[in-house]
Amino acid sequence: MTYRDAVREGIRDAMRTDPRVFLMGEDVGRYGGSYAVSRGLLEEFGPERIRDAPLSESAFVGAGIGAALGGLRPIVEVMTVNFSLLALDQIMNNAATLSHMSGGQVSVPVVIRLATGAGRQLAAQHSHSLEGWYAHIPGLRIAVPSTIDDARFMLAAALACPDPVLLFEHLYLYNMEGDLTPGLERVDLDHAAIRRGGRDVTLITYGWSLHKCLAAAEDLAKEGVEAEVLDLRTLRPLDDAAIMLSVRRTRRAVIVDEGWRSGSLSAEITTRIVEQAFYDLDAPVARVCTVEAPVPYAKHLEDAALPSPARISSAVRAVVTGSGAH
Amino acid sequence: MTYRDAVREGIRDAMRTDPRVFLMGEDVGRYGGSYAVSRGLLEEFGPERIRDAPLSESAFVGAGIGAALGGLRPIVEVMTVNFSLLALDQIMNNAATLSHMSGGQVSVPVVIRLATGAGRQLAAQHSHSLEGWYAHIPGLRIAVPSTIDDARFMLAAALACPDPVLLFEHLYLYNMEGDLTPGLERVDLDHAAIRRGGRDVTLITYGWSLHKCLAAAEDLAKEGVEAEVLDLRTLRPLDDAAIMLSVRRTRRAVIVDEGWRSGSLSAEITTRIVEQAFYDLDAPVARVCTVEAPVPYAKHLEDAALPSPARISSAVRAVVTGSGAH
Amino acid sequence: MRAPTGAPVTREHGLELLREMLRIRCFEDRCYQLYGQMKIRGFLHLYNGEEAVAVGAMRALRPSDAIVSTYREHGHAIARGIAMSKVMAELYGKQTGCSRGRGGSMHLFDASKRFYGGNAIVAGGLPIAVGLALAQKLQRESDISVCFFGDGAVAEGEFHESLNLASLWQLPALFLCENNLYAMGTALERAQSETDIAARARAYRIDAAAVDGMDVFAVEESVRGAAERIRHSGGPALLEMRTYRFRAHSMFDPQLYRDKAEIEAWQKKGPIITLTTRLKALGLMTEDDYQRLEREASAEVESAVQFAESSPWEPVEDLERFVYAERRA
Amino acid sequence: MRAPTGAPVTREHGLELLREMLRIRCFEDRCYQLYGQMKIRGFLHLYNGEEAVAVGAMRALRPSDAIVSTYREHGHAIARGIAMSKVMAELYGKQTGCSRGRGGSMHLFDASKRFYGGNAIVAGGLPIAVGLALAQKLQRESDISVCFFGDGAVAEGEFHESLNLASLWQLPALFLCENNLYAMGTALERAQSETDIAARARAYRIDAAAVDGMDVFAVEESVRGAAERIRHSGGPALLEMRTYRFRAHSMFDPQLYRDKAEIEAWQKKGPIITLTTRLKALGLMTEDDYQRLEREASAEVESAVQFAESSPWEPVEDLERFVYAERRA
Ligand SMILES: Cc1ncc(C[n+]2csc(CCOP(=O)(O)OP(=O)(O)O)c2C)c(N)n1
Ligand SMILES: Cc1ncc(C[n+]2csc(CCOP(=O)(O)OP(=O)(O)O)c2C)c(N)n1
Ligand SMILES: [Mg+2]
Ligand SMILES: [Mg+2]
Repeated sequence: MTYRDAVREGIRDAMRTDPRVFLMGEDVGRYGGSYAVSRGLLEEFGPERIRDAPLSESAFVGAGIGAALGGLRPIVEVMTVNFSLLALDQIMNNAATLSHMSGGQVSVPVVIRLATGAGRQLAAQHSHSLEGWYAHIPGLRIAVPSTIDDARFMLAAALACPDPVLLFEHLYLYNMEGDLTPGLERVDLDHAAIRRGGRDVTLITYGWSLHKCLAAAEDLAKEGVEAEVLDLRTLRPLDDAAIMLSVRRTRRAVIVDEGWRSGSLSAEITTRIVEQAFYDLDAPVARVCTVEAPVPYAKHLEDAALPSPARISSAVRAVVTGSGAH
Repeated sequence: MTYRDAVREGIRDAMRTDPRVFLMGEDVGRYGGSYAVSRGLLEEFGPERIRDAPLSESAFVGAGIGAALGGLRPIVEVMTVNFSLLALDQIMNNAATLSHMSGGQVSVPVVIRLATGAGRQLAAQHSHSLEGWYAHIPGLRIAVPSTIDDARFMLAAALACPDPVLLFEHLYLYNMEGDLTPGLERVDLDHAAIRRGGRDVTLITYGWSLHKCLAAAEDLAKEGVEAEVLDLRTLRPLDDAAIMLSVRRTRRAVIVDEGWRSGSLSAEITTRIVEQAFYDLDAPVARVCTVEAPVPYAKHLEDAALPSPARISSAVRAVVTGSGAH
Repeated sequence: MRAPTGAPVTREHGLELLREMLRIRCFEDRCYQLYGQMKIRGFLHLYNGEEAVAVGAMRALRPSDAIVSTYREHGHAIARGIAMSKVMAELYGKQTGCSRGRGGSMHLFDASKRFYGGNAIVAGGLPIAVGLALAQKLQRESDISVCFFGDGAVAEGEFHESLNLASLWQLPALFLCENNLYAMGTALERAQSETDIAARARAYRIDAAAVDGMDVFAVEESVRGAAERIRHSGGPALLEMRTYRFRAHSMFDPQLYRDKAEIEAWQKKGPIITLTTRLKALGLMTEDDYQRLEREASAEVESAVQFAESSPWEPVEDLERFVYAERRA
Repeated sequence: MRAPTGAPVTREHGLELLREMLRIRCFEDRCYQLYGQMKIRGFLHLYNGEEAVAVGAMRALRPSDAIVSTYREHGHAIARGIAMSKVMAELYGKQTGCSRGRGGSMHLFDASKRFYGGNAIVAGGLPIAVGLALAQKLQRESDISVCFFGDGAVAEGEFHESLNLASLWQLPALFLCENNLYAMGTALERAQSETDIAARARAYRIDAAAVDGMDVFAVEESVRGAAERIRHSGGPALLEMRTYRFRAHSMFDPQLYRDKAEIEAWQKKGPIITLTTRLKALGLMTEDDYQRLEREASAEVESAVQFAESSPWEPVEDLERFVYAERRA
């Protein structure tokens, strides 16, 4: 199955088992979802529960928050993270604050799904990777399914959570093929996962970059460098324990994320490693991020802007050999 | 003069010397500005150039961008950063991208002024400190006047810059009294400034926190700890050279900012220090930030949430003595 | 939609409405003093002059209806039945406050009363109310959602998006605009290209009417009528309550934008004074009755102050509680 | 506002309009092929069916007027006079593209033509156009700002805020809505509580009319009239151009939401076919003329393709150029 199928199965499953769940967003119904995730669901569940919304990001995200307050379990699809900027007031000032500001009287069990990321030549306004940026906001939970298993089961975990959860689906992953782990029935929103073991360096990442890191790790293995690859899975809260455990063992870390370098999640992770494992480090932490420019359309420019297995490998080499050039 | 007077003088000066300059925002005219910054300007310049805008943050910020494209030099006042969330699409997708996306054909010389910060018991929705968060966005320049001199002259530097500049004025500073440096006629947007010399540790900060750091440094001096205090002034681009120069000398750094800890500017600065001066450090970099909760109303809770001289001093002590407890 | 104002008045009904308005007025005046004494801090937006809207509206609604309000919401909270003591304790920032001291004046909450908060972002509550109404519709409830907002909010994009959604989806939402003619210092006609707010709502095919927001009976009747129609038809409505705030926008407002004569003219039309005059003229109330109601209100406010004064602070260690919910749903 | 359609037609005028529409049609059809050949990537939104709007409008405007457009803007750019070769090179991502390869299909720019870009955020261009109009007003220019946007944009908050500002401040802005009945897969009546877009504009006291967007003369006349009134009065106007897109929303759209019959019915009303028929019927044009125009358009497109093919790439080292302006203002 594809990642897309897995997400769809997750939605279908939630809709079938809990009548409080509904899906709302632009073109989720008749169009079938702009990335075809929800195709077929309108026929199965009808227009009340597969609810096409007009172009009104702020209102329908806010309506998701309100519906959650009112006892439902909305899945709000913001077509892509780029358009979520129009709904940021609702997300930061309402979803993230209502529980605390009310002294715990209410909670906001809304799940917001957003396609994220670059790599499809969609240019500056359609290529943001803002999941790490959203992870700055207390009151939100940020999760990123990067595997077929997580694509399939993270939604259920998010819906079971009383807090607002933002699920970021990288648009490059929708076509990724893979098999579900047999027998798997649920995943959590709390733990990072080691996707490849290694002793020489820890590659810390999530999303599409996970797959770039795995590719880089294969290449590095041929050179005798064994990279451990840690998939963060949730960006808020971060699983510090898993990060430190791995870094203390490998004594070196390279962080890979698709956010613009300055102020990206990689900076937060670097800082936590410095705060919690400074004396265990054999080299400065390195990071591979997106170049600090609006993402350009032309393929060669876009490729140069984004993290790639080659850039990851060379950052690892620099950290491992201590050459410092990365 | 107060910081407020200094900002007003800066606006008045710009309006007098350049007919392309105008001020636009909610209640900048008849009301005199919600923090009384623009009081009196309507009478001097009239309603065309001191332009009261309806509650429509997205449209009037976007109109500022458009007016800049059209040859004017708008100063857009977003009453507080909290409301700028409603204009984020215009800021990130237009102001920050148009120059690059057009291949350099256009530039967007708009200046957006925003009151920022907590400390006045305004609770969760009115107490954001998002300047560090905005500094993630390529294409923007982020500047923070923290002194009377900068309050007076930074606006002129921002207006002379062809790029979009966001100026963050901490609401706690408006009543601060001080004198202009005699003879000073301009400041730049490029360099950090050492506001107090010291050899034992570098306190890196900006905004209201600058004054907290100076207070902490006085206390620490009594204990024999000489803290250098670096005022960043611009958060994007960061003046790496000034940061590293100071940190290489003191070999220790504590970063103080009012953003929520995770993903705050302090993380980016820590990371740059690690990247550029790792082997010069005698201790892990420490940081003092806002506790990760929506800012609460009650004074004792709000005080506990924000950086304070006491929290800063104790972080410095931990870094200097290597006790690690901070 | 028509707003009847000629309903027959009974003593009981009249006194009840007056009592509620006096409770709010007295509360607000005390808040004003307490702000001067620095017992209350932050932004404080008083409701003086607009009491008829909260009191008339809440009386016409069911306890199970959902309410979303603004930062100028003391009146709404009190009229909704949230104990004054809990509201006052909130303004003090105490643990016993209706938001445990975290919200303050702009963020009063009471989930048990389905009072979903003061929202301090202008127009920010409208989408929330639309969502509450959507939940009611999908759960086939007969409750409605009511959203209070000011004339200033009408210019915001969220007003437009919310009205369109509510109408398109035929949601049981009542939009209650408190048109007090100013958004901070900006007069309606300097903010809106079309100042007839009810007409604006009709552009979304929403049933709408303007109501004399100084007449508590008119408010009550119009809200009752609108709520009934909404419950019956499922679709939304908007009521524009024409009112006026007697005090400054907040505690930091020198009111350069309006003159005393205008304020005084409106004060003569105030909801408390007109109702008092009317009840007396109809022989339904004596000056003694009025004095008694005022005394009772004042006593209630004083005991709320006592409660707030003597209440404990939330422990600092609990600062991060409730950022995330404490139990799993 | 009335949109006259009965203006007398001359051969020259008719052929000129037809030529422009054919240039766009031919360009778009070639883009479609090139996408299949993977020469063009990213999102590609073709303008087939809507050519009369761009051609009629641009002809009625001055070169010094400012234009803001959407992601479906090839037609606007070409009709505005941006060389096809530069547009095609942009779609190839080449250095010679009108945005130096950084913008692609959704972000065509030409500052010299006052073409301020395709904007890919629905409704995102509206505030920009308001600002351009504000600059014109404050600089006492007689130019106007024109903003193209789709029917989908009408639901966005920025539409509301922008129309209100333009009307309130009486800015020289022309809002040109291309109502092609769908926003992606969402039909107008499933997105808007009031589907009469011109009526929506009137709720802001903006002069507005609906126009047959398939009739290039009607478009030209109505835009000319509106532009003149705007230049004269200073205040804004809105024109709702009723049109239809013949192709899918973008390259990834199986069009589950509409059926073939509907598309075919609209194709018969297409702007090129109706103008061709009309000119021939009036004896103003022969089939030979038509063939010649098509050949010329096709040749121009081919040479644009050649230009794009043979153009250099922007050096990778220049990736970060223009993030900030290169000279100080
Ligand atoms: C989005 C947003 N912008 C600006 C403000 C600052 N502000 C607070 S109240 C107010 C005026 C609102 O006026 P109105 O909606 O008429 O309500 P009123 O205060 O008259 O009750 C403004 C501008 C805000 N809170 N939210
Ligand atoms: C704010 C925003 N939300 C969603 C999208 C995704 N999107 C792109 S085009 C489109 C439909 C727009 O329809 P309309 O305005 O009618 O223009 P048309 O494509 O019909 O020309 C949508 C939903 C977007 N680009 N921007
Ligand atoms: Mg008002
Ligand atoms: Mg359309």
